[in-house]
Amino acid sequence: MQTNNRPVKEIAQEIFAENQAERILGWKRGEFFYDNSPAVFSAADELQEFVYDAFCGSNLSKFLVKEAAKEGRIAVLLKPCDRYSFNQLVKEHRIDKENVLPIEIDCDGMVDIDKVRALGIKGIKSISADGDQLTIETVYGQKNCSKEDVLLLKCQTCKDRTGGDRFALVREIEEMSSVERYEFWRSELSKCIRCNACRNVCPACTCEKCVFDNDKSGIANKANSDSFEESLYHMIRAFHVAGRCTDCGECSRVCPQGIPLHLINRKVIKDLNEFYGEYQAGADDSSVGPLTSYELDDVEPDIVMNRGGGR
Amino acid sequence: MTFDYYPGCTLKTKAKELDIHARSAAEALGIKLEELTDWQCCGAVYPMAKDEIATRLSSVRALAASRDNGRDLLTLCSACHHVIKRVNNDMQTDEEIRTKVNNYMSPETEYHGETKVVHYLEMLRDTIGFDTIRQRAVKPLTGKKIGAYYGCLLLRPNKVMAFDNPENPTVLEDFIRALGAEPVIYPYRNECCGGYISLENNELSAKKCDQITVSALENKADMLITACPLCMYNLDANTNSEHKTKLPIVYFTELLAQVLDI
Amino acid sequence: MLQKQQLQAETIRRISGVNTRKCMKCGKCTATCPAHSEMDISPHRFVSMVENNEIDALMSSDSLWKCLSCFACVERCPRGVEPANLIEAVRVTAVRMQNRNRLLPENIPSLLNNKLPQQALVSAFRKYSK
Amino acid sequence: MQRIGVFVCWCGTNIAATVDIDTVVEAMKREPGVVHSSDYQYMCSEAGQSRIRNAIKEHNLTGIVVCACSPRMHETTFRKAAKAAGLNEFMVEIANIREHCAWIHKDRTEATEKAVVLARTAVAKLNLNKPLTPGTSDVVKRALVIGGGIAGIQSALDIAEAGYQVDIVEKEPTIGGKMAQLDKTFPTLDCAACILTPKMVEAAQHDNINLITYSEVDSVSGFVGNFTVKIRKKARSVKADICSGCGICTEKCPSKKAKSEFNMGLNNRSAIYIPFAQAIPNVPVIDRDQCIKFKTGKCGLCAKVCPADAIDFSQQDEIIEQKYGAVVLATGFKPIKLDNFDEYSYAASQDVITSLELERIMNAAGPTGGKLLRPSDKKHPHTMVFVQCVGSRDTTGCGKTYCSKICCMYTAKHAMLIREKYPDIDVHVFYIDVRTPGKNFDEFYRRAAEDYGVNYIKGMVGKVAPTNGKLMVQGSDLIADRQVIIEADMVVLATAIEPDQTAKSLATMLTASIDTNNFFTEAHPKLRPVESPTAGVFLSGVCQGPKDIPETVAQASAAAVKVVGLLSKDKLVSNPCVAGSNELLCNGCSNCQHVCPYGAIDYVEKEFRINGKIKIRRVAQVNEAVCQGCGACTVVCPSGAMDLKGFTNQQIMAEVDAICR
Repeated sequence: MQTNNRPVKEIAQEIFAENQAERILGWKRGEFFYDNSPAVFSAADELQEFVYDAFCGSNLSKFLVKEAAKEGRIAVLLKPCDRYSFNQLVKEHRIDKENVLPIEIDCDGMVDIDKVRALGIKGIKSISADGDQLTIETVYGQKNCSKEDVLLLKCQTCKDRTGGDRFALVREIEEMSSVERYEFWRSELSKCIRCNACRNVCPACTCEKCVFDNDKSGIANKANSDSFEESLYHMIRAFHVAGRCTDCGECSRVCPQGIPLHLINRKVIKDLNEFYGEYQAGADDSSVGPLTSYELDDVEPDIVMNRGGGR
Repeated sequence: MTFDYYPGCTLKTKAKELDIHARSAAEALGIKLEELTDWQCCGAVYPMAKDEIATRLSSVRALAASRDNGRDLLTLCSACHHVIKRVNNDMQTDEEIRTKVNNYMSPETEYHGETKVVHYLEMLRDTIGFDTIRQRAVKPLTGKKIGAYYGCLLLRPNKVMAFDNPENPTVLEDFIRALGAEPVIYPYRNECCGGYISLENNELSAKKCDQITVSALENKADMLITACPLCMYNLDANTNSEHKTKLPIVYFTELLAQVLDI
Repeated sequence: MLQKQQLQAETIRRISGVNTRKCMKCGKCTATCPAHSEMDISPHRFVSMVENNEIDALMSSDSLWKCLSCFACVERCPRGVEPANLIEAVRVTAVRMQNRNRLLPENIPSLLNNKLPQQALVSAFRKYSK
Repeated sequence: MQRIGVFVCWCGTNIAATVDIDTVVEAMKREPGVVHSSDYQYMCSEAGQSRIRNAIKEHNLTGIVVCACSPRMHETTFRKAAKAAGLNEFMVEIANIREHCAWIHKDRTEATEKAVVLARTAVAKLNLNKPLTPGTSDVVKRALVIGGGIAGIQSALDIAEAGYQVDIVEKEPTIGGKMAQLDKTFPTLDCAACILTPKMVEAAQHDNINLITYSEVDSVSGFVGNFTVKIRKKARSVKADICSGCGICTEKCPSKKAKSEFNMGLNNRSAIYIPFAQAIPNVPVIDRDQCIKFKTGKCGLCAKVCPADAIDFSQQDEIIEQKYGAVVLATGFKPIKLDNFDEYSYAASQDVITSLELERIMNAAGPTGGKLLRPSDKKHPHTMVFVQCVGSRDTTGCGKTYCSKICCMYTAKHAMLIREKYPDIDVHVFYIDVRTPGKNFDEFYRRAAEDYGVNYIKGMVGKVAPTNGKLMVQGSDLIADRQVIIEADMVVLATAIEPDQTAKSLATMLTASIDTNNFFTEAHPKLRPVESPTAGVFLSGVCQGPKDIPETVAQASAAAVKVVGLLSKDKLVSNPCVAGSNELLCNGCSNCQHVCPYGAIDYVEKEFRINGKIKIRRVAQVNEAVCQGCGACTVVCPSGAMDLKGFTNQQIMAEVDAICR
């Protein structure tokens, strides 16, 4: 893949060549070709391992919280959607902006390997993208599929391309009766194994010590009284990131159980948009969010009843 | 711009002038009026009792047809406008009526009051703009003093009709100005003409109409305009001949067509 | 009999959607009514009589047929009582009884003249008959 | 481990009739930490308090839970009792088993069950309580009065007389407010100006009062005893210190087409003007929208004729900053706009006027020199109709839902004065109810009807139709059960009143609450009627609710006493229940700073030694003197770093757990 018609790797090489930064935050190949992982490169020769292709879905912004605090300027490669998280973290003073060289790179959607497999394509050896088409080399020969069909969930409703309606599913859930809705979430959240992956990947979750890890909070490591109590973990998380969540979709991407966690955040975002006007967290790095600013014409609490929230 | 057009029963018979000139003027002003196919009479009066479902159905049919056409529904007769707009409001706000009507009609897609009901005057004011009419006036009525007669149904109840200030309306006055004439503001322009009561108690209607015309004359009107065939009938039937010669009563669309020289 | 009137009053309040208790007895409805000169029971009394279940008197009143449905009282009532809805509900209740239609098809020919708009006939039918 | 004593109060039968006291007492004995549990008929009585004191000593208690009435009522009482027995006063928790239980439940079993839960919750919290020590803060010995009407003037005079400095901020060029516009005052009929202007002069001349007219409050920060207020002095374009008030400028000014605000637009004033003859300060202001000099650059006649050389076209708005210990809100009212009531033809006819306009017409210093003349043709009227409740008691959204309270009396006053002066004028008053509670008020109204022959008609006006130079007033006479039409020459509308529009923005600045009608709310409707729920902010006059002059003056003085009580203290005991940030948990996100209404949170860069390494982090710090303990910061803090003393997250969780148990 290229940016400004240049391969991203070239940009990375140039950074070292011109001494623009001492380190680069990018991706390198993981165990398999489809599990590229975030990596810090500190010298030009390390860039051999550098990779940027259709499997670089992970959001690098959060890694800056640690990396930017270290000695020496660090360059970071930001896909358009990662930029929102970056801005939000700068806004919250979690990233020392002075120590970072943000480089925006192009992205035309990342691929979900599970969706490729779900098409019945087995024995995959490699995948290469050519525009809208994917060419898949398998042990059984070459196969093709449309990229649009196998995009990551978060790429289907990309904020920077004309994506689908990201609130469509939220609306469907809103239309459910309270009993149906409860059952829906109960069944989804019952799958949770409390691996904490969603939290650990979330760019809005950068507390020095998470309340769930804090013995003094009174809620850490609390035994579940029933299988549903786990879901409160996700609800509390949604409230903690409310107004700050950029809808980067990482939570759902990393969930090993396939829980659509992003929907909870999107519900909050949808409500905030309706109550306080359209707001995109991370659209800039200085504005005060809807939940932490006060305007005379802010909604009154009875709005929830008026909207039929008691349904 | 294209509107679905709901003429209503009287506009096809006794109030042809209201209809014909409305169509020709709209065409001249670049507005397309598509008459709804198979429209039925709106019922002439709005059924106020909440348990009257059948009497609301014909309005809902027109509204739903317009929704399916994806257009706003344009009305002209004050009574039709009143009935259709209020029934639409019922379909938006009254869950019981909405459920019963949809159960009765069992349409392909339930009707929930999606259609926007627009009166011809609203279209002139908001879509075309009175300034455009002023510019297009070929034969302006300069020097003419015209009284607007609103009657009761066009504006009330304001909460639903949401059209103009019900006690001190301006839409017809602005329209009159756009025609180059001078509007006459007289206090009884939004009082009732007697409506259907003239059928059994013409005296009452006559009294009301007299109050209206006398008041208009006192304020030096040369002419009255109206948007309602029943107002027209009552005013015409009950105004004494002396007053009538001094104060002709016409539909507002007639004047519009005249000024646009169609 | 009282019970019958009570039931009728409840129906009237329900189908009119009027909460008669909201009335503060200011009389603005009566002040504003264009048909008041023809009425034996003023609009404000309508509200109070429905509140007090005095339905028989209302059903036999002349006022029932005089309301012009001009909505002036609805528009101007400072408490949102909507007296016209109430009068209509009483009238509907009367008309729905057997042989209480006020306008019959056979009366029509005598009412016709060549200028009378359909609108008037349809309105009158809707108002006076079931 | 705490040693907790539980004391269950019967409150006579108030609690005991609905809650089974014994069950509560016994249940509490089983709660962790509880070493003593007992009951008494009236725990708040001296005997009850002594039981508490004795038990604290006898059982060596470290904290007590009192199951009784609302903490609003007796928390202070029990804290004092605990303190007297050597306990920290913040080791006292109240379980409100009266209002929350006995009073709202009928079923004894359910009420008892809930009382046990509430008591258990209080015990759970108390187990985590820590002794707290209140700090102190200084009191700035200066008060700010916002609004210079009769309410503000009275409050200011009383505070000043007690020896404290007071600033009055008035947005108009002069003090005096609405009362200055009135002709006579009910029920004594003395002239408003005769009783108001001496007070205005007194305020102007008082050593302790500083008038800041033609000015508005721009911003407020701080807290009780220490408010910092920025006041915008609008540019008068006249140097107030050298102007002698001779008035030549206003006479010579060629722009005379502006409607006089003081005379309710019934006549015109010049662009440079003094609102009325007794205005204080007697310094003109230039209305820049009307002034030819400001509009075209030409003219400047006022500057040429001014003998003192006081005109200054270049004057700019000036912001002054001042510290105050207390703030009195006296922002007053205005009549509502009549746009939603066109059936009365107020806009259509000049002869339909509001009551305040009538005041100006009747006033000897008004536009007609006190002669009652029809505005349209300046002729003597023969028939006048008054309409009461125009926009008051309206639930349709067109007007106000409340009764404006003063209209019945001033209408009786108007009617009586007119009949007294012009017996040839027929006066009719349409009323819904006549409301005249007050000393000598009903007698006053009856005098208008009985002695002066004012025709009171029980009914309302439906329409006013201007016809042939007359006003056809169509109304109802409900006693006669008929519709009446009165051919009137003038119609006077008793227009509803509403709070001045400045109330809303001031409420935001001061975090003083307002109700749905934008009236300021009092801390307690019966027991604290002149205090706002925000400490250090007091209410005076109509800004709190409709009231007449005697009531306004009474409330103004009451507010002044509260201010004096506050300013007389050298130190204020501050609330120790303030927020604090756990710097080890704080991640520096700034959320708390954004939501703090008091500006009590700052961020600092601090060095931390973590795993042997020095790390610089940005962390929140709370200024405890400024924090009011509202807890907004604790709610937005995602990491739980922000906590409120006395109401820690742990305590709240313990309470929730106790309820859910």
